[in-house]
Formats: sequence, structure tokens, C-alpha cells
Amino acid sequence: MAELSFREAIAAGIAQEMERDPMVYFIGEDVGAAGGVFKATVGLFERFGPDRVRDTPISEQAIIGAAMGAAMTGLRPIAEIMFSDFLATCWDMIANQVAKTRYMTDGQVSIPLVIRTANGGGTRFGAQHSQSLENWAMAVPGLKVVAPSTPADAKGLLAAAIRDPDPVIFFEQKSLYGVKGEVPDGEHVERLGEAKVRRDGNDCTIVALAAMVPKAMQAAEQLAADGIQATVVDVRSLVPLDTQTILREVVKTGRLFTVEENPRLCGWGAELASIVADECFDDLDGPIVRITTPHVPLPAADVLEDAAMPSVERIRQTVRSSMR
Amino acid sequence: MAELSFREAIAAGIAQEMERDPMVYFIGEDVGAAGGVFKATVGLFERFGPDRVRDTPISEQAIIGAAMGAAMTGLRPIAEIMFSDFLATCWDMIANQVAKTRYMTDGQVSIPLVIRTANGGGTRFGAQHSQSLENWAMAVPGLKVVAPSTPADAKGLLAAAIRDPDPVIFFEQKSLYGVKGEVPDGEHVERLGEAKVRRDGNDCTIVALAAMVPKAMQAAEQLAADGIQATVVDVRSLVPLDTQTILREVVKTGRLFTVEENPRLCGWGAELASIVADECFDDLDGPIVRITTPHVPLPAADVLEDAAMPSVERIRQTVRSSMR
Amino acid sequence: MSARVEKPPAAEVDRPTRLRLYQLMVELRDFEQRAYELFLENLVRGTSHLALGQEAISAGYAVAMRADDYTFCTYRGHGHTLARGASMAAAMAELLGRGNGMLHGKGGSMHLTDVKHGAMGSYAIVGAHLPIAAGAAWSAQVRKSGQVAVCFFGDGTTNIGAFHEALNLAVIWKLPVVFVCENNQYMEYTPIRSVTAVEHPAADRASAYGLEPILVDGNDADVMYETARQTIDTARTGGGPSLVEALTYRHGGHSRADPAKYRPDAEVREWLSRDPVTRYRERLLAAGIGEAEVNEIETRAQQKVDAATEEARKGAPAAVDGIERQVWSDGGAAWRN
Amino acid sequence: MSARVEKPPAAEVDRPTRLRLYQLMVELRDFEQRAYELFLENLVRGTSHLALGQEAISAGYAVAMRADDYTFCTYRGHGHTLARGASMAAAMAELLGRGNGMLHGKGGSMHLTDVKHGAMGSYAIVGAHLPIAAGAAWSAQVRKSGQVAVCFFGDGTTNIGAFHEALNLAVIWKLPVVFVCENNQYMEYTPIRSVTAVEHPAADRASAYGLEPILVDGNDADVMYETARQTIDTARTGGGPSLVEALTYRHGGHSRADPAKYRPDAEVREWLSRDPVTRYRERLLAAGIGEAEVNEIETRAQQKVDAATEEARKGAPAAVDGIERQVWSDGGAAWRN
Ligand SMILES: Cc1ncc(C[n+]2csc(CCOP(=O)(O)OP(=O)(O)O)c2C)c(N)n1
Ligand SMILES: Cc1ncc(C[n+]2csc(CCOP(=O)(O)OP(=O)(O)O)c2C)c(N)n1
Ligand SMILES: [Mg+2]
Ligand SMILES: [Mg+2]
Repeated sequence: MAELSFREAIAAGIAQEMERDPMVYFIGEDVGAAGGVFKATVGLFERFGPDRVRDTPISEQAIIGAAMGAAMTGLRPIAEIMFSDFLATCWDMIANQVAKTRYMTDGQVSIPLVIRTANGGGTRFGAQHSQSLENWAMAVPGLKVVAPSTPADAKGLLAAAIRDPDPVIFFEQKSLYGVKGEVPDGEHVERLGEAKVRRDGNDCTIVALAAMVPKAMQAAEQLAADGIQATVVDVRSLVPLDTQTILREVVKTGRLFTVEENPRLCGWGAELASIVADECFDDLDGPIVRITTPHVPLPAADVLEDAAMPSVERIRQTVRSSMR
Repeated sequence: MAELSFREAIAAGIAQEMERDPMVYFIGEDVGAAGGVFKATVGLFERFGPDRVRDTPISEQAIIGAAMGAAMTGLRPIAEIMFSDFLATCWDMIANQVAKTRYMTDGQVSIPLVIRTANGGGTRFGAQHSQSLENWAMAVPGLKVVAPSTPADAKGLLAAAIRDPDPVIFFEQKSLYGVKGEVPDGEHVERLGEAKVRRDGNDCTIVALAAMVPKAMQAAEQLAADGIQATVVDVRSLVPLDTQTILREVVKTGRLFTVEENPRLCGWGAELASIVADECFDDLDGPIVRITTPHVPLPAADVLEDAAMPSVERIRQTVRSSMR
Repeated sequence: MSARVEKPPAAEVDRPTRLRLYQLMVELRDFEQRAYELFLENLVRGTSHLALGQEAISAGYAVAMRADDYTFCTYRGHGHTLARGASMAAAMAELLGRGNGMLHGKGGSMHLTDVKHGAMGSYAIVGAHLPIAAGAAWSAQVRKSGQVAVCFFGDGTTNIGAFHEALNLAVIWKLPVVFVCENNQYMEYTPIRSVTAVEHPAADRASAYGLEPILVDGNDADVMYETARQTIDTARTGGGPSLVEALTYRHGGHSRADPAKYRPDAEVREWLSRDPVTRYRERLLAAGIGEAEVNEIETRAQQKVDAATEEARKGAPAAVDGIERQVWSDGGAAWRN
Repeated sequence: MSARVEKPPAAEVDRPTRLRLYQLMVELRDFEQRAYELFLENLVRGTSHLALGQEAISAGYAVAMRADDYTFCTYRGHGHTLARGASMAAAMAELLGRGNGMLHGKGGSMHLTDVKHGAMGSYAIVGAHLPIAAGAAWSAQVRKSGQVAVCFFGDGTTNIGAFHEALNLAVIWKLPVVFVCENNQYMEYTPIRSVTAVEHPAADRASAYGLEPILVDGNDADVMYETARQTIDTARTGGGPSLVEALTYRHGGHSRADPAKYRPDAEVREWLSRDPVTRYRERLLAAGIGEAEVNEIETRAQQKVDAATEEARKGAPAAVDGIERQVWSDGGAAWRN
């Protein structure tokens, strides 16, 4: 096991797969000599050369379109969209073309494509560079959606996404890039569609994603001091969604809390709540409660951003008052 | 009261407001002499002239951008995006610019802008021309989201949207354009943010939107024959959302069903389910059940499309078996 | 500052190629006409966009392409797809929403695709397929396969952002892709000149990407064939992309719902007099090809369309269990366990 | 096929205008330098993008604009916003995330806006504000207000779709808008020439919209002022839009995180020797303006920045109750009852 930062783990995951499969190509803005504006792909250009690691113009539609056309015809491209907010500038390519073409042609084409993007807030970038948009992707049939919370998963899930024969939107939470953690040595590949129980407790289930996982974990530790033992589930993959693991934990504990970085409306937690309210109705001992950013664009100033996003304290308070 | 088709009611709503307020302008592709490809704006060009009813190039980003810039500086533009699927081609303009600029500037600008768009399936147009995308808009803080189900509401809610000082995404369900109904004579303006109880029953609450409302109504009639009395709530406006009306009906009946044309994941019904599962937990007598299109792109052939979308029969069966 | 239409090619197109071009044009013409008849019979379920009058472009390019080259086209793509060798019966059945359709009813008229024949898809959102075609060309380039991607689109498409992004990318990466703008003078119902800053929406913009303007008579199959040969050759030999503007006209409305009343009679008459099919027929006869041979081509085309129609009509409605198939490469549609 | 840089204007710019230009440039320079120092003190909370070296463009245009004209700019927009008359203290406070900030902390450095002074916003997604500026110009046109919209953006922005759509729309509607490309040679870290099909990303594309290429020295305040006067005049008098490419250079990195190591030393030296502020200082002296007068301008600018900094630093952190304010025009953020 080596200790890597989340950003190093991303680079390691890409390197592992580019080494293994010569059809893996990587394109994006400033990803070449610059190593990416988040320095999450440092070293790839030097190692794999300007043909396989390629700078693009500021042309998000062309980036995704080119990656799609290449994926349909034999390559396994990785396309970087620098901030997830910019997915909006190429949303037609993603939601209408990448996601639907296999289905519309009844399987004539496969699109083994990974779209990596830096997601979320906490970095004081303001409303146009801080959104948590995993629910945009989740709402589109034909896209797989992954968001790791640890360096090990960053590497292992990214490798799995690259090997997956279908399009995967891979959300890298900006606030996690500097986080360090153990990453298995040698080849490391996880499976898409498996949630992970990060903490086991019998009183309630807290389901979280990406940067909200460490916050949920901290809150759970504090809740233990309050006498509440919480299970924490790291969703990891929104599509495919590991409902079995989640439902099992909810049945066990009788209570569900979601912790979502996204603004409230139509977040992934809403979908999860609706599944649970249908399929575990008789097992629930109390309301399903969602902890989210309020339904506003994210403000820029540090104090505002911190107050808007779910905090350890807010998670703890919400769970505690709801469990009373 | 005059009997108008849904498409005539749209034109009547726009005409009423253009007559009243000289700052209302209308732009879009083929909206001029052609009267729109759905013929929902016939007569406006002749009546208000080529300055106020203007054809654009196929440049969705420019359409929305221009409308936003104009809205910030004194006009009250109506911009048509021909099919809601094409919202994806200008999603940055809508989700990142139109929705956020007021907030980011802490209220320095208002954006009184209506984006009208033809939404939904049932017309055999295939996966890139048939999506129900109201949840895309609902997920973005800063957008109001309206979707009428009757000609009267088409006129009255559209007029309200035009008068509203904030951006409204106005979804016109394609499958409703030909539907006829009574529309009040003279000036007709509804209020945004009010749901409407279309049918009253004590056994369960069915909440539906746009083209799903008449289907829910028919299903409710049939369910009455099965001995189940359903309340049917027409949401009309997703943002602002009339939770009071909906929660009241759910509390009264103890059961909630949603009927959504969108593919399953992160539909508006998910949000609603999560609100109810939190705030009405103790009033629920059974699971919350969502009736949606499966989470697939919509297929083109008539038999496939009909089988994919929620039908009267599927609503009836789902409610009946769940109420047993 | 406006591009000029190029003269017909100096070199004569050889006789077998000419016969092939004519055969293809007649087949595409007959197919579209049949599609229209079936629509009047209320058998075509969804919308459809016919390319009647634009056959010289699809035929010219298809004949010049290598079997493994890629075609990307629009909702007005019956001709481009068939010209690559796709099954006419499967195409017709797709229009009718039948289970024996090319996409088993899941795509419809606007999305005909036959990857086996290099027909990489018909895309229904204006402009989207230009970057995708560039991507296929990028793939061919790095795989060193020698394949070329040809991307067809309309005049109206030149005003959308994706056009601009795709052209720039293709040039800087020197991709083996040919962009062919079929300038049929109209978007849906709006004349292109009323919403475009230059006279020739594609040719007058070539220089913005460092390309030569190429403006050709899209109703002349010889011209189109020669243009295709040259631009494909440039792409295949590492010379990078071309942007071609082919002047043409659609004989009917934009889609099945459109009677095309917005077009001046004189304009329609003028363009009908330049019908690529009748013009080419005359040229063949003038070049000494016997009337019998020409007639036979026409008869065979009719028979082919008849047979395809019959086969399509025999198909059962699309199978409902297809709805939850082929979202993913495992053949299924599961989003959860 | 490449545009040529135009000569400096024949007519001399008058003395009061020159003093005003110099004053503005010095103020913007000092503001940016102070912002950088505060960043090193760890007081600037978010990111920030300085326009050090690009002052002649913002000053030249701002001086030529009417008080009610509209400015649209990017995340690199401190200078453009201040040049219109916005409060320096409020701008500085916004960078520090204070409650007395221009947007009360809700926008941050990338979104400075002061509508009262015609500064209609700083937009942080590349290309988005070009269509928005066209829209403001459309509004001015139909309201017959005589206002002009000026829209500033970088070289990298010319490759995104919104650029293309905005230019075409502005031309066909003959809108009173001026598009000013500040070609500082780089996107974030990538040289623009490595990803652009033409040498001059804006000027070489003007003809694609039926416009004249205008390529000017963006480090010469007189040139920029004259260019501004002419293009704004064209717009105001019904002559429609212009597309200007101003050649310039940023002295520092793309954003606060960037040491700009990717730029060749010689290139940096060459451009520093063409610093618009020192160059203009010399020109003023050569034109007979006394050193004392010039010094006084500089001193006043420093004082202004000092005062603004002091005021900004006195501000309390942004008030948390602002989070749920001003989503809607009623001042609130309610999405439900
Ligand atoms: C982004 C987008 N906007 C609008 C449409 C609706 N639409 C379909 S075809 C068409 C006209 C296209 O004109 P052109 O590119 O000239 O192609 P043609 O139909 O003439 O072949 C329009 C506006 C669309 N499909 N996609
Ligand atoms: C659509 C989009 N893509 C990428 C970015 C990230 N980004 C911010 S600034 C920038 C470079 C812009 O270069 P240019 O237009 O030359 O402006 P400059 O920064 O040089 O002033 C990039 C790529 C963005 N903000 N928006
Ligand atoms: Mg056309
Ligand atoms: Mg630049």
C-alpha cells in the first residue's frame, strides 16, 4: 500500500489503464504539458506523449463529440471537462448523443467513453465553478455515474470506468483532491455499482457521496458520543445503483438520512428516498430526512459557502434532532 | 368562455401579453411567418410585426443569451426552444447564466424571461425529440418551472409567466397541443405556484403533471369503478411548488402516487416523494409509488412509445395492486 | 467576399461510375417517393424528412468512398444511409415502426444507422454530428486505418456552435474528415439567407478555419463525384479536412407535415428544372449510353423498392420487449441491482 | 490570409483624454497589484484572475463609452468593471469575501458587477457573455436608447460555439455591439496558436460574419481609445457590430494558482518591454506633459487603492443570511410554500 493524494490516485488510475490498453487516449483543456489545472494528471503527457495526451481548444462540444466518435470506432477515450459546471456547455453531446446513440441504434454501437470532471464546492470558486451536478447525469438514461470518496476508489473506480464498455461520467470532488489515503499497490480495479458500508451502526443509516462521505463519517463519530450508532454508506456509483446494500442497511436500522452536496431539488437523495419510501415502507421507523445544500446557487465567500454546504455539525444536529 | 385548442391558447396568451406590454418580444426558430413548427404561435407575426416576432438562426445559445441580455436591460422576452430536447444545446445559458446571475450579483439584475419549449413524447419523434425534461429545469436553483395540462392553464399560466419578474421555463406538452377546452374570455392570468385538485377522493392521492393529468383523471374514473376513490392533483408549477395543497391531500388520503412522463431517475416525483416521506411520514398508510417511463431513452415506434410511457391502464393497475 | 461556384470537372467521369451514380440516384429517388406514398397511406408512424432533389450529393460521395469509410448524416439521412449499401427493406421497415426495421423500431426515420456498411448514424439535433464525425476521423488517424469520415449537414447547421468547434478541431488536428454542407436554401421554413451573415453559409466561412472555399453544384452528380474524390483523397493522404458547400434544393417540404408554401413558385420551378436525376439521365443519353440501358436501371430500381416495401410491410410491429434492451453493452437496461 | 495590425491613429488624442487614460490605467494597475499582495497575505479567499498588462484595452474603451453604455466582461474583469466607475473599495471587499463587497460576497472576484455604472457582469464560463451582450444591444436597439454594448473576451474564447452564434446573430440583426478580443496569446496554460486554425483567432474570422478584420496594438492606449471611438460610433449610428482583436499580454499567470512557467523568458521580456503603462507614461512626457502632473496621477491612484484597501479590510465577513436572499425578485429564495 502506498499513500497517495486523491489527485495522484487519479493520475495513477489513468496511467495504469493507458499502460495496459493502447486504445486509451486522453484529451482535454490544458491536460498536456500543464498536467491539468487541478494537477490531477501530472506526468501523463511526459509518459505517454502528445498523441495520447492531447490539449484541446476551449471547445467542450468538440471535446465530447470527438471522444464519442472515437469511442464508436475503436478507441477508449477519456475526455476531461475541467469543471463539471461546464458540462452544461456540451450537455447536448452528453445527454442526447453519448447517452442515447447505442439505444437508438439498438446496440449497433458501443461508446466506451469516460468523461472526467472536477465537481463540487468548498473552494470558493463561486456559483459557476462549484456545482455538484451528479444528479444531472443521473437523470439521463444511458449514462453511468460514479463519484469516489477516497484515493483508493479514485484509482480503482476510474480504472473500472475506463474498462467499462459504456459511457461513464466520473465526478472528482474538487475538495477531495488534496486528501491522502492508502492505495493498493499494483493493478487496482474496483467494480462499478457497489456501494460500501464505511461504518456500521444499528440506529440509523446515513447515505453519502464523494466529499460528503468523510463529513458523514465525522458526524457519525460525534453521534456515537450522543448515543446514536449510525451506519454510513458510501454510494460510490449512482448508476448503476447498489440498492441492495442500501436497502439492507435501511431495513436494519429503520431510518434513512441522505447527505447531498447538491442543491436540494431532484438530488440523488430524492431518488433514493423515493425508492426506500416504496420498497422499505414497512421497515421505516421514522421520516426520511435529506441534508442538502439549500436550493440556491452556491455563493463565493468562504463563510457563505461553508454555511451553505452540509457541514459535520449540520449532519449531526439534523440526525440527532430527528432521532429524538 | 370560448373553446380553444391548447396551441391556440398558447398563442392567445402571448397575444394578450404582447398587446398589454410593448416590452414583450418573441423570438425563436421559424416563429415568424411560419407561426412556429407546432403552429402554437400562428397570427402573432401578422399582428405584432417582424420586430416583435422574430426569426432566429439555428443558434440556441444565441437565442437564450440574447433573450437574457435583453431581459436584463428592459425587455420582457419570450424565447422559444423548439423541442425541449434542444435545451441541452443551450443548457449553459439557462442553467449557469439565466438562473444564477441575479443571485451572484445579489439582486442587481432581474431577468424577466420566459423560455417556452415543446416537451414530451407520444408523437413518435424518437429519443432526441421526445424527452420530458421538466426535472432538468427543476434541479437548477433560480429557474421557475411551469407545465400546464389544459388550454385554460396554457393561456393563464403563460400570461403569469410573462408577467413574472424571474426566469420561467414553460413546458408545453406536445401531445396536448391538439386538446381542446374552455378558456375564459377576456384577460386571463393565473398565479404561479398553485397546484389544482382536479378530482376529489378519499382513498389515495395521485399527483400528475401536464399530459399525465388527463391520464390520471381517466385512471381515477376507472378506479372508482374498482371502489377506489382517488384525488388527482395537477401540479402545474414545479417551482414554486405548492407543497401545501399536495401535503394536505396526502394527509387526507394517506397514500401518494406520482405519474411522471420522465424517465425514472431524479424525476420531479422523486423530490415530491422525499418531501412527503419526511413531512407526512406519520400520515402515510402505505408505500409511496411512482409511475414513470422506465429509465431508458424513448423509442420511436408507436407500439414501443405507447408501452414505455405511463398509460391509463398502467396507472390503474399500479394503484389497484398497491391499494390491495 | 463571396465564394464562386466551381466549374464542372475537366476530366470525364468514366462510364461504369456514371451508371453506378445514376443507379444510386434513381434508387434513392424511388425510395423517398415510396416513403411519401406510404406516409399518405398513413403507414409511416413518425415524422420523416425526405431528400428528394438532393440525390446527387449522397450518390456522388457514396460512390467515391471506400467500403470502410464513415458516413455521418442527419435526420434527412435515408439517402446517405442507403447509398452506403444499407438494406432498403430494413430502412423502410424502420419508417413503418416494424420489428424488422433497421433499428427494430427504436430509432425511427430520423436515426437510420447501419454500422456494418459504414453508415455511422443519422443525428437529429442540428450540428451535433460534426464533432462526432471529427472524432471518428481522429480515431482513424491514430489507428492509421486510412479511413475517412464524411459528414453531411444542412445550410442551417452552419450557424450553430458545434459547427464552429468541429471545424476548428478538425483543422488543427488535421483530421481525415470531409464536411459537406448541403445548401438547400432553407432551414425548416426560413430561408437561410435571412439569418446568415454571409451569402454562402459554408464556403464563405472556410477561411475562418484556414480552408479553401469549395462551392459546387450539388445537383450535378459528376461534379459531386469529382468533388468527393478529391476531398476524400486529400483526407486520406494526410491533407486534412475539407469544407464543401453543395448548392441544391429539396423538392418537397421540410418534413412530412410541411407543404412548403413559403417558397416562391418561380424558385421551385427553376430548381425543379435542375433536377439532378433527369439532368443526369439526359447526360447519359447524350454521352451515348443507350435508352434501354437507362430504362433497365430505372426498372430495377423500382423493383428493388417494391420488394423492399413488400418485405417491410410484412414485418410485425416492433417487439415491446425491446424497450428495456440495449441501453448498455450487456444488452440490458438495468440501473440498479 | 492573415489580418494586419493597423497603424496608430493619425489624429492625436487630446490632452484631457490622455490624462484620463493614464489615470485609469494606473489605477487598474495598482488595484491588480494590490489584489496580488493581498492574495499573498492570504486575504483573498477565492481564485482571482488579474489583467496586469492589459490595462490599455479596458481604459481605452471605458473612456470612449457613454455613461449608459453596457460593459460585459469575463472573470478577468476587475479592470473593466472599475474602469466604468465602480467602487474600488466594494470590488476589493468582494475579493476578500466581505459583507461590504460589491456583491456582498455572493459573487466573488470572477463576477464583479455594477449595473448602476453599466458594468453588466463578469462571466466565468468562456463564451457565454457574447450572446448576452448581443441581447443587451438588441434591447438598446428596439428601445431606441442609443446605448452600445461592449463585450470583452480572450483569444481562447474564439474557439467556443457561443462566439460563433453571437457574432452571426449580431451581424444579421445589425446590433449595436462591439466584440473586443483581448488576445493575450494564452488560454490558461496553452498557447492559443497551438489550438487555433488561423493565426489571428478573431481578426482572421471576421470575414466569416461579413465583418472587416480589425487587428490593433492592445498595449497602446491611444490606439485602443481611437479603435473604441470608431467602433462604438459605428454601433451607435446604426452601422452594426464590430469585431476587434487587440494584441496584448498578461504579465502574470492565468490565475492566482499559476506561476506561468510555460512561457519562454524571451517572450515575457519582450512583452514587458511593451508594458502599456510605462509606454504611455513616456508618451505623455514626450508630448510635453510635466513629470509633476504624471507623478500626481500616480500618487492619487496609490492613495485611492490604499483607501479602498483599508475600507475593504474593515468590512465584516459576508452575512450568512444572504445565502437565502435574491434568488428571486421578491428578494427571497423560496421554492415552495
Ligand atoms: C439544435 C436544433 N435546433 C433546432 C432543430 C429543429 N430543426 C430540425 S431540422 C431544422 C432545419 C435544419 O436546416 P438545415 O441545416 O438547412 O438542414 P435541412 O433540413 O435543410 O436539410 C431545424 C431548425 C434541431 N433539430 N436541432
Ligand atoms: C466553457 C469553459 N471552458 C473552460 C473554462 C476554464 N477556463 C477559464 S479561463 C480559460 C482560458 C480562457 O482563455 P482566454 O479566452 O484567452 O481568456 P484569458 O484568460 O486569456 O483572458 C479556461 C479554459 C471555462 N471557464 N469555461
Ligand atoms: Mg437546409
Ligand atoms: Mg487569453
